[in-house]
Parts: sequence; structure tokens; C-alpha cells
Amino acid sequence: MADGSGRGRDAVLTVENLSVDALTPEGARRVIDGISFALAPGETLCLAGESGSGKSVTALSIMRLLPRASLRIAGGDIRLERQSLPRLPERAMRDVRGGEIAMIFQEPMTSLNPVHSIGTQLTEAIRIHQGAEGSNVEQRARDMLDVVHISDPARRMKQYPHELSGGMRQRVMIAMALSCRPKVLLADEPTTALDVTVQAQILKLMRELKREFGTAIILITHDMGVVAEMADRVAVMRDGRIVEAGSALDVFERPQADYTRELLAAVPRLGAFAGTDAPPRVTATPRPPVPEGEAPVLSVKKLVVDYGASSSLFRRRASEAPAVQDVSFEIRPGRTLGLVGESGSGKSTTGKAVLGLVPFTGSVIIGGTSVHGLSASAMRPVRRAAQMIFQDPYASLDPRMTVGAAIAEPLVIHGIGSRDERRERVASLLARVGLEADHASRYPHEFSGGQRQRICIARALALEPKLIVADESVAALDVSVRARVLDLMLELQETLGLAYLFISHDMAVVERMSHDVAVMRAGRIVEAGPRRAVLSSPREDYTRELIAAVPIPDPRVANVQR
Amino acid sequence: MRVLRELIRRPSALFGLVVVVLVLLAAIFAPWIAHFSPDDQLADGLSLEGAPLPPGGDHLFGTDTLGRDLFARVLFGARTSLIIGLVANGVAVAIGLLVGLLAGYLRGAAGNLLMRFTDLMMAFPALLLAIALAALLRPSLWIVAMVIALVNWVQVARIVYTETRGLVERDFIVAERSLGAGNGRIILLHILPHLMPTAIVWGTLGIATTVLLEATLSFLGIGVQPPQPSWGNIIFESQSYFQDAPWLVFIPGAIILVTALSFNLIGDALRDILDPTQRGRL
Amino acid sequence: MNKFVRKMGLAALLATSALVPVAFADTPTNGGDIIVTYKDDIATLDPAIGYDWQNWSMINALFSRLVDYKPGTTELAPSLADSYDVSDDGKVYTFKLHPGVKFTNGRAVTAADVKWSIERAVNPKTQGPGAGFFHSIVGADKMTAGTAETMEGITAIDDHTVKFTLSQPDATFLNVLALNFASVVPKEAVEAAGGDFGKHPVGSGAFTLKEWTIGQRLVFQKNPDYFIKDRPHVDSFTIEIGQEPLVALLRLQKGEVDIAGDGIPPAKYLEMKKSPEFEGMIVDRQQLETSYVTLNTQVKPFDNAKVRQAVNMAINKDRIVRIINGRATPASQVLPPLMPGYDQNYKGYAYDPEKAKALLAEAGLKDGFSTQIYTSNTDPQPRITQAIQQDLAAIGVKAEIKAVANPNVIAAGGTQGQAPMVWSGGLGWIADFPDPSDFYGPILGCGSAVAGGWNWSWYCNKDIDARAQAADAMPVPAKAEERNKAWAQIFTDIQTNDAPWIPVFNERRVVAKAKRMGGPDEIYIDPTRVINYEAIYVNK
Amino acid sequence: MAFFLARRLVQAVLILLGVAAITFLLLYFLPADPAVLIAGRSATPQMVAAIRHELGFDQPLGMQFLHYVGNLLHGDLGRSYTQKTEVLPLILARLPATLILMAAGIVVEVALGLTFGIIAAVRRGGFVDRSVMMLSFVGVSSPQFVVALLLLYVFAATLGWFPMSGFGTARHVVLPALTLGVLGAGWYARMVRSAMIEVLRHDYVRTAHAKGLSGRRVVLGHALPNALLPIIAMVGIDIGQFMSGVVVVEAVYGWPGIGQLAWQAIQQVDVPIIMGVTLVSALAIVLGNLLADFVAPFVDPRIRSQ
Repeated sequence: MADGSGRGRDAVLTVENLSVDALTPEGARRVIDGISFALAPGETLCLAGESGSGKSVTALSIMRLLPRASLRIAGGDIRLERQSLPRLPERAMRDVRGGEIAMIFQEPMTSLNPVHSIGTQLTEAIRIHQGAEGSNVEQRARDMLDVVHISDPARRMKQYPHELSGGMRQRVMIAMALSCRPKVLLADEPTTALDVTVQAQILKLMRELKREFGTAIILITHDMGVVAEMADRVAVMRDGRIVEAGSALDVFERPQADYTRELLAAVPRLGAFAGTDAPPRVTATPRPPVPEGEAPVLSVKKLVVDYGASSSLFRRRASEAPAVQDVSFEIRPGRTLGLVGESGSGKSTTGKAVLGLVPFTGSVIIGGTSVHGLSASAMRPVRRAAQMIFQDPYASLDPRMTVGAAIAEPLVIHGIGSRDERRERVASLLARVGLEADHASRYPHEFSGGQRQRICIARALALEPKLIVADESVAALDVSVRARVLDLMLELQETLGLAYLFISHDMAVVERMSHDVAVMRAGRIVEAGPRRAVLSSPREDYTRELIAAVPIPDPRVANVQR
Repeated sequence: MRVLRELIRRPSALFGLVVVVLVLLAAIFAPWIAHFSPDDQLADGLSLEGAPLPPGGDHLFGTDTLGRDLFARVLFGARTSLIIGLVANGVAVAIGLLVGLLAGYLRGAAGNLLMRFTDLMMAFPALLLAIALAALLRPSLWIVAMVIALVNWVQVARIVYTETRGLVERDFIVAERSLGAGNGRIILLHILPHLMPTAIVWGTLGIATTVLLEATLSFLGIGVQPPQPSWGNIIFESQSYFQDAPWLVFIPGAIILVTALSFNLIGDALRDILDPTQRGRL
Repeated sequence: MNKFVRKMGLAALLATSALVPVAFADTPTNGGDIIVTYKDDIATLDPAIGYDWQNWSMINALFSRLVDYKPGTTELAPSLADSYDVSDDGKVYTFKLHPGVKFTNGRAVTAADVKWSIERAVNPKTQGPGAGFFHSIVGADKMTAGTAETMEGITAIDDHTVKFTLSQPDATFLNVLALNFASVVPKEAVEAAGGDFGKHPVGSGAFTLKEWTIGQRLVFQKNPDYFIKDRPHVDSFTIEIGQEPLVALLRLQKGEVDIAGDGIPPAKYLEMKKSPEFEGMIVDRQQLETSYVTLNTQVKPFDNAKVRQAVNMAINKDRIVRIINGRATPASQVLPPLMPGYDQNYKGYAYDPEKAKALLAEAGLKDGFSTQIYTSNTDPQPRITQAIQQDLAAIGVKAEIKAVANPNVIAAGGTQGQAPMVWSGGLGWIADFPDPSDFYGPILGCGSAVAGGWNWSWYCNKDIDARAQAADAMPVPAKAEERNKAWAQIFTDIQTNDAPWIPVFNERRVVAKAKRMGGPDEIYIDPTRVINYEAIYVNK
Repeated sequence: MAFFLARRLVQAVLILLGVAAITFLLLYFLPADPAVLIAGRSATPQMVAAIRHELGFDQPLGMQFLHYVGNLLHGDLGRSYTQKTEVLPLILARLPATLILMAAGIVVEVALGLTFGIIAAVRRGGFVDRSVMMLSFVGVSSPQFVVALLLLYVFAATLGWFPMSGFGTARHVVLPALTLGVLGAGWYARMVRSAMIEVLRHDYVRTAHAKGLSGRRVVLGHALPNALLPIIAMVGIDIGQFMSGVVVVEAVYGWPGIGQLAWQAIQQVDVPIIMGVTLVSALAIVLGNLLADFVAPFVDPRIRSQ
């Protein structure tokens, strides 16, 4: 640990041997186990690691905002310059919060209070910490909005969070955090919930502000691309410990810990498959590729989804454009169409329309059957051919149903097999996605995110479909897990000849999975074609923008870009 | 069995369970427990001036204004009140569930119609409706129970409606639909179980209010007909005696309270136990 | 009615100072403002409409009539009329009005007002409950049928003389004229009120209505021009309404209230009776009331007189009286003890369950039977009914209780074949006037055994009906004694032979008053008008 | 927004019509015959028939209802059978008292409910939480009449802090409002608690803490406004519940409101008054809900921009 734990005397924040216990009825369980690091002024330290590694708990410990009933600092010390925070009286700690150490959170949508105006929320912090009065405060708040490049600050001050876009809100959060010129900024996954292009802008802004204000930053992220772009030093966390720490360059180029290496290997890199037409092979003996010219499993023509039109006379909002407009594509057996685009571009709606989950106009033909206008019973056989995997595996499993029942559900619905046969089928499906047969009697909440997504895949496979619509199916997963799930999906494609409609905002993942790519924006497909063509030589500016915004998990490249 | 074991593990739920079981046993075995018939106006049950006797002596809870043994009346009243509290309230919750669920799930014209009807019933002063209904249908225990059910379902429907609308949007319902599950299956197997906590909360919270509503109806002369005792009408019959014969008001009052509380404690515990995501936690 | 002084002058009446019975120890003092509380709203103060025990005494105080009762007695006395004359056949009554009487709007009261007022009370458009009392006046039938607008039987001979012609002699006619329904009202005020005369009453009585805040209070002020000298005694009385009886008593105790009009709820009665603190604050008196159970003579098995007699013997009236803390006297017959014609020697059916069972067996109902008993749903009526139920059960009669709101009891009783038994408590028969005929026609006569009628026994004995008619035709006071005897016989015969009722008790009325309120008990529970506001006074 | 309110207004009118129709139908089938009651016990069948005709009861049901609704549109609620006067002035004279009582009751209820609910939510799972919830349960399960008499006996009759009965000054309203409010407060405490627990989980609460705000300020300034929405909706709905409670409370405290009027009318089966009170209550409930709809945008800006 060369300088990872560098306890320079000039460190602005020092964490020393910090331990945190979770309080459970069975007794205390250690969730942070003796971590130490120091943060020099103006430095950016990235706490990297997967979910559950203790990154956020560390940040909350520093702020002393751990939920009193469930988490407790068990040992160690946190010092802001020379002041020991755990021993500070609550009153004094309040002055530290927001004044000396500020924090921004992952969800800009929910971390601003929806009932207070931007101005109120901004000036509040300034009033508390600086004791400034009246118009002076207003002026400072407007200045801060200016600093984070929000246009027309005077008007924004009167607006409410829901009137701003996600990126704007995160800018407001940053303005709020920096308004009292804190010495340290804790940023907990600040860009995870944002589109790539917006993420790029926010990251740029943070770098800018760091230079301008000299604020030291602790950036918590799971995204190694972000780490590479932002970090001066990196601390990799796992299971409540720091497994590796060092300069960004060192960690990326000469990782010491196995875990770090694994983590880096799992990170998808855009351009890694630039020279190929198809996703990489993952099985030894794949099925022979489907010959060109075979009838497509899915054919979509002039698809339009207009939510406004379906609602009643009273509720129609005239200004809203249809969610999906005039979308056409087809997918042949054994192939994957990657559908990329930013949030709100209509890609998920397209996926739902394909499965008849939202009303649409136009034509959708699955396995030769036109879906449009089919009754529920006529739709059933079609459903067997096309299945869906959702973004949030936990949300898409009924929390009150065992995993076995969930996987058997499609069989029951379609009246396939006897009870015993279904049990066997469930067991084999579980095995197929790499889970144990005895997992069938457990409930979804007892599984990890990756396992849950495997369960969802098993459920989708139960009917032996020809097509699977995967809607952001790996977005909520940690990188290492994500890689394994993607491998599973590829393997299934190779062995079962599945076709995927792979919906994702992540260009790197799409590159890895797809044969063809379609880029959506504002409800329309702006560019489509073979993956290699679209990603290597995009015709549209928008596509280029998307590609450029993807963070590259390589500090050297990132530093050049800076 | 698992549910029972889990209930017993929780001290508060155990307390509730014990009370409820005791009350149930008291109701079932009332004729064997009571020394007196609940309707027997005992010759020596009143003082010479006609005042009820305080607790003690032959009469554990004292006597009421007609010289009847209050303990016996409370025991037999448990039958009436449990039927009112459980059946009336249960039916109300069931109707509320049905209407709210259908309205929330169906949306569209049918759902709209159901909700407008709910609004209409909401705007109806409950007591007046109960009175009119009870006056129309000749009062008897089951009629009273039905009247109360017809009045009390509205709030449940409202809440269930909101919850159902939320549930329908959830991914796992969309997932079910993508699997081709029919409406019946989705409603029964995937929405209804999620509404159970609400049903349990209302079912248990409503017990006390239902028992008291029956009492109010009795007081207005449209409840359970005398001499059939119910906890509520024991209180209402004698409420003006609260100073001179406080046992007539406070004993049944305390019993209603403790019973309702016990149901509530069980309900709270059940809600947690039946939720698999809470399993293993306390 | 022992005596009615014919052609007695008002001056003479006042000279004898008959207003103040000998028993009065102190002389009334004048002045003072008092507060009276009631629970229920005052329905109306329109004398042609008001007909409940609450507004009865207030209307009485606002208006005057040709004749009236002496305070605290059942004795008739001249009032608006100085004197009257009755023809020998008993069909024509001629009254001379007291000169110089004015309505409180300043206009003099004339004979034409008397005619108009009574016609108004009879006119179905008025929807008054008193129309039936005037049936014996010539033209009343056409009026009630809606085919005439005036009654030829009433004529205003001049401003001060009014003549009534009856279609048949009516011994109770003077009593009828003493009813509130016969109060004299000024036509112009009634018309000006536009249907709301009941809220804006104008009369020539002892008081005027000064203020009526709906739901809160009514203030009655002394009429300075009242034609009877030295009355009323108090300057004003305020009726506060919406007062829970229990609360009213607490306020009475604190001196905030002078009269708790609703009396003492059963819950407090014993405590107050025993407490020395309440000494002299409780007025507890007999009234002209009988509480009874009607036995529907048209419903099986009560169509059998033996069954009716049997259930009469089954009821333990002493115990029922105990349940209401002794606030009543067990009754043996239809008439209450204070009523002329009450037979002190008649003992009725003694409590004897064994004999009752034997009688039932005789009637072929050895194993008893099931029936229903209707009752008002306000305490203590359901409790009393439960006691009755238990007594009936002892002889094998299973009576299901139907406790419903008063109007529904009335509806059930008045529907042919519906209610086998009705407990009259809470709707009990309080006499309109102190004459035995009032206890026959409306509740036991054939004419009232009709749908919507009040003869809930559906009792109709043609023979008795004829005797009743004959008794009523006997001229009063000439044959008063004989008439009372005839009535006494009628009622004991009804009870002995047909037993259409179980007379249970005669309830006493209880009023709680402040110690400062003066005067004898009988003006607080006046047999003809509950509280006599004219006569009450404040001790100085 | 304006459109939304207009729509709600139309709905409100329809609801009132529905309430009128149902009440009318229910009361029509009541066994009691008003004509008999009006005619009194000395009446002959002819007199009863004449009165029935006067009241229009000899007409078919549909005609009677149309007539009623027609009059209703002119603001005519008919005439009381027992009081022989227009129903509308009777109700209007008593309405202010009831509105004052209800307003005061709601204030008590919301104030208590908010205080206890917030305390319970902040101290979730602890002793304070459990005690508060237990207390709220006692409140929900207590018979109103007994509570009213107890309060009256202790605070008015014995201690003499408040007048026992009547209407007029602020002191008069204290006990009735307390009786009405204490019981409802139980429901509110429960609701506020769960709403607050939900809100306290949100990121913006953490943001507020992270800004260095005091706990009180976070809870009251940031969490509470977000938890208010369901409570406002509940106040709107609650008016209906209050209409029932008011009957008992007004009776005990001699409060000159429409609750007493309703009680008497029910006892006397005075159909026009029952109809009138029902409609006025329904109107109050509908207006309460409308008011809640109207207030909601001021509390939550998200609704404002819809």
C-alpha cells in the first residue's frame, strides 16, 4: 500500500481503522472492517467496489448519518483535519455537515425535496452555515447555479425539482453541496442514474469545480470507467475492507489484488469487439449459424405507441408526442438486435409493444403470426414464442411467490405438464441458468441480484421461446455479475438458437451482445444496421455523441481526454 | 402451523392470541361458564329501590339495570359482538377489496363507474345510511351485520383501489402478463396476496369501531334487538349510569378495547409473518 | 269535573282569588327571569299544530282561549270569555268575550277571530292534529273533507259574542275549547307569517315570544297588557334547548338553570332522591297518564279474550315499577287515578302466573305461543319491555321485542294485523283534557280501530261504543256524577270482559327545579299543561 | 388544473344527485306514515287522507322525486313534518355551529395526530412509538358518548374550567372539539406515522441532514410537507365521519348544530329534515374532498403543474 493509506499531516480527511457494525436481532455484524485512508486537499479519491462492499456506509459514517437503529460505528476514528468527528457533539457536527463536508447522492430525482423550490433548498444551506441574510443569500445561490452552468438562474430559483431534468437536478445538488465551500465533497454514485451523455457532462463539471474550488472529493462508484476518468487515487472495497489502494494508474495497470483484476476484466469496454460481426463464442460447440434468408422471428413495421390517444377525453395531453413513432425492424432466429438510446427514447416501450403489453398501431409479426388486435386467448400461443426479461429482476418477481413457483408459472399458465413434470422442469431450468434445484423453495429476496436475473431468465426459458426481449436486463447488476449473466445469455443463444431484442443504454454491453444495432431517439430509430457498421462508422451525430460519452476504463486515455 | 409458531414467538402477538382465544372460548362455552342466564332478570338482582348491584358477591361484574348478571351478559354478548366484529367487518373488508381491486385493475369505464359509486357511498353520511337501511330491513343480528358491512366497505375500497393501481404498474405484474397469465390468475394469485396487509390492518382496526357502531345502532333502536346482549348495547343501554353504576360502562368498554387491541396485535404480527420478505426477521 | 260555575264573572273569580289554593303558604312575588332547559327542539308554537308535552305549555302561555283551567287543577274557569250560555238541549253554546282584550300586535280580539281560529284548526290545509276534537260542531265534517272553507256551526253574532252549534250534545265541549287548538289567533299575523306562524306566534296570552334562535333558545317575555291581572309573575322565561338531561341537572346544581324540563334521567333519579342537596328541587307528581300494553284483538291468539286475560295476570307490575325506581304506580285499569270515573274499588287482574297458565291452557295454548311486542327505542322503554318479556316467558309466551323509533311504533300499531302487542311507554296516553271520554274514543272506540288510527288493540265492541256515546251525550254539569259513573262502568267492563290492554302503571312526571323557584308542585306539573308558566314565580 | 377542478365539480353535482335519489328511495319505503303522525290521534281516516293529499303522497314515487329535485334546484328542501316549517332555514341556522365544531375538531385531531404521529415515526420501533400507537388505539376504540361525559364531568362540572353546555365563546368549543378530536386523532396518528416513515426513507431527507440541518428542521421542514398530502385527503374524507360523531358530541354538550337536528329527526322520522341533513352532509363531504383537491397543489408543486 504505497500511498493508499498515506497519512500525510496535511490530509484534509483521515479515516483510521474505521469499523461499523450492523445491529441485528442476532447480534452485531461487522459491515466495515477496519478501513483506513486519507484524503489530501484537492484530491479525488475513488471508492470503487460492487454493491454491498461498504462504500456508501463509509460515506454515511463520515457524515455521521448512519441510521441510528441499525448501524453503529464500532471503532476507529474519522478526522476532519485535526477534529475527530465521531466524538463531536451533534450541534458541532451539524456545522460540519454541509459546511465542511458536503454530500451528493445517486438519485438526483429523489435527493431534492419535491415540495420546496430550488431557491429555497439552495439558500437554506447558505443561511445555516454562513448566517448571511436576504438578497445576499439569493445572489449567492444564483451565482452557484451559474457556476454549475445552469442557464437563467433567476428563473430556476423559482422552479421545483420535478420541472428539471435529471442532469439539471444533479447540477443543482452539486451547487447546493458546494455553496458553502466545503473542504470535502462526498459523491455517492452521482452519475449512475444518468444517461451517458449527461454523465459525461456532470463528470466534466465536477472536474472543473474541483480545480476551481480546490475541494477534495471522495467519489463512490461501481463504474470503473468513471473511476478511470476521475480518480487521482483509488481504493477498491470488498466486503467491508479495502482490498487495494493506490494511484489510479497503478491500480488500473498493475492491479495487485485478484479481486481488482477480476473487476477490471469484467468491465465491458466499448470497442473491444470492434473488429467482429457477431458476439464472441462462449460454448465449445455452438449450433450452426442460422442461414441468411430464414424467416424472421420478429418483424415490426411502422409501430406507433401513443399513450395519449388511449386515455379518456378528459385526460388527453395535447402537447405530448407519441412514445414510439414509425419504428420498423426485424430479427432473424439466433440473432440479436441491440436497441440503444437514452432514457425516454422509447426503447422500452418498443419492447413492451412487441409483446402486446401496451396498445399500439402498426404491425408486429412474431413467428409468422400478426399480434395486432389478438384476443388474450389467441395471444397465448404467440406468448410461448416470445418472452421478456426485465431491468429489475427483483421487481419483476412476485415477492410473495417462491422461485420454483415463479419459474413454473408460465408452465401452469399454458397448461404444460403434470405437477411432477413441472417440478423436474423447474429443476432442470434452474440448473440451466446455474442455480441449485433446492433454490426452488426460496423466495426472491433471499437471492442476490445476479441470481434473481438468472431466475428471470429461467422463467423466460420455461416456454422454450424463439425470441427474448431483454429490457435493460443487466443494468442493475454489478459488473462481475453482469459479465456472467451476459455470458449465460450468449450461451443460451448459441445452444438454443434464441433471438434477442436486447434493449440497453450501455453501448459497451450492446456491442458485446449484438449482431445488429438500432439507435433510438425521441421515439424514432435514427440509425440502424449491422453492429460493426453502426458502432465503428456511425452516420448520425447522435450516435457519435453516444459513443463519445462512454467513459473509458483506462486512466491514460481518460487523462488525455481531460 | 408455521404461522402459529411464529405468532407464539412474539410476546405481543402471544398476548393477543391468548386474549382472543379466551374470548372465543368464553363465547363458545358461555352457557357453561355463566352461573346465570344472561336474560334472567333476577328477583334479587336489583336493590329495593331498583338500583343495579355493584360487582362482588354472587355477581362477578355486578348486575345491570334490569337485575341481570352482567358477567353472563358479557359472556353471551361476546357471541354477538364477535359476529358483528368479525363477520360484519370481514364482509366490509371483502366488499372493499373486491370493489377496489376491480376498479383498480379494470380501469376504463367499468373501473370508473365503480369508483364513482364508491365516491357516492363515501358522500353518504354513514350513520344515516345505516339507520335508513336498518329501519327498512327488520333488525336482527345478521341484518345489523350486513348493514354495517354495507356502510363500512367504502374506505377499504378507496385504499385498495390506490394500492391496486400501484401494483398493476409493477414489473412483476407486467411480467405475468407477458407470460400470458389471464386476468383472473393475476388478480387472485399476484395482486390479492399483496393487498392482504391492508386487509389485515383494516380488518383488525375496524373491529373496535364496528362493535361500537353496532352499539350506536342499538342505541338508536335499530341494532340487535333486546334482550340479546352485545358488548356495545350493554354500554349504550347503561351509558347514562356511568357515574352511578360505572361498572356497566367501563367493564364492557375495557373488554371491547382489550379484545380489539388483541386482534390488532395479531393482525400486525400476521402481516409480518405472511410477508415472505420479512421472514427470518423480527 | 266536579263543578263548573255557570255564568260566573271574571271579577268574581278573581275576587275569590281561587288561583291560589289554600295550601299555598307564600304569596307569589313578581319579577325575575328564569331559564328552562329541554333536550329536543321546540317543534312549533302554532296553537293549531303544536301537540307535544313540550310546546303544549308554551303555546298555552302565548295564547288565550275562551275557557281555561285553574292553575294546578283540572277545574275549568272562564278566560277570554267572561261568561257563557248553553241551550237546554245542550247543542248551542253562546260566549261573551271579555272586553278590551288585545292581541300583542295591538288589535282587539273579536268574536270573528274566535271563529276564524277554530276553523283554521279544523281546516285540513293547516295539517293540524287537533281537527278531530271539534267534530261535534256543525259543519266540521265538511270542513275536514275539504268541501267547505267555513263552519256554519260557529257564528260571530257581534264583536263580543260567539255562538257554537253542535250536531249532538257533547259533554266535553268546554274541555275541547280549553285545548290549545282552540286558541285565538289574529288572522293578519297568521297570513303575514306565510305558513311560519309557528315560528312567529302572535296571541293574547300571558307571554310574547321575544326571541327564537333556532337550535339554541327561545325567550318569552311577560305580556304587560295581559287581561288577567297580576299574571304572569316572572318577567321572562328562556327555554334553552339541546340540553342533555344529565348535563341540565349538573347545571341546575350549579344554579345555572332554574327548571330542568326533561326531568331526571333514571340513572340520576335515585341519587338525587336520596341526596339532601336536592331536597326541595324535585317535583314528582301524578299526571293523567296510563302506560299499557295493547293486545291486538284481531291477531291470533289475542283474538281470544282468555288469552288476553291470561297475559294480564302474567305481568309483575310491582317489579316493573321497581325497574323505573318507583317513579310510577301499578295500574289496574284504563283510567289514571286522577281522572274522573276512576274506580278505586276495581282491582283488575292480580299478578298470578299460575292462574294465567291455567287460563292459557283453557284457551288451548298449554304450551304457550310466540308473538311480538313493539316498543319505543328510548330508555327506559326497551328495559321495561324486557321485563314484560320475561314475565310473559314465565307463562310460556315467547315475545320477540321490536324496539323501533316512535313513528315506526305508531305505524306498526296502526297497521291492521301487524303488531300483536305494543308497549305504549314513551307514546303513552296523556289525557288531552280531564275527561274519561278522552281515554275511549281515540284509543278504544270502533272509530279509531282503522288504519292509521291509535286503537292499537283494534278493539271494537259495538255495545260499549253505544254506551260511550250515551254517556257523552249526558249534559254536564247537570248529570256529571251520573256520567262519571257510566264511564267508570264502561272502562271496568271493558277490562273485565274483553281485556284489550294490560294497564301496567301510571307514570308520575318528574321535574327538577332550582330552590329559588316558588309555588306548589302542581304548577310545575300541571295536570293539563305540564309547567304552568303563568303561575310559577321566583322566591325573593 | 382548472379543467381538473371543473371535472370534479361536475362529479360532485352528480354525486349529490345520487345521494338525493338513494335517500329518497330509502326513506320512501320507511314504514312510518307521516300523514298519520301529522294528523294526530284524534284524526279520522278522511283527515289523514286529506293531509296525505296536501303533502302529495298520493302521487307516484317518480313524480314525488321529480318534484323533490325540482324544488331542490330552487333551494327548497321542503317542510318539516314535526316543526311545520321550512327545512332549509332550520339547517342553515344550525349549520354554523356544526361547522365551527367540526373545524375545531379537525384542528384538534390534526394537531394531536400530527404531533403523535411524527413523534412515533421518528422514534419508530421504540417505547415511545409503541405507547403512542397504543394510545391511538384506545382513542379509536372508545365510545364517544362516554368520553364526552367524562370530559364534561371532569373539566366542566368538577374543575369548572369550561362551561358545561352551550355555544358562543371560545371556551365553549374546547370540550366538544376535544371529544371529537381525541378519538379521530388516533387514526391520524397512525396515518401520519406511516406516511412519515415512508417519507423519512427518501434521499431528500438524507440530503437535508447532509446540509447540516437540525433534526427538528429536517422533520418539520423537509419530511412533513411531503407527508401532508395523504393527510389532507383524509381531512377531506373525514368530514363524513365527523357528521356521525357530531351527533353524539352535540347532544352531550348542548351544541346547537345539525347533529342534534338530525338525531331528533331520526327519532321522529321527520323525512324532510333527514333528507335535508343528509344532503347537507353529503355536500359538506363533497366540498371537503373538493377542498382537499384544491389545497393539494399548494402543498405539492408536482400536482400544480399537472
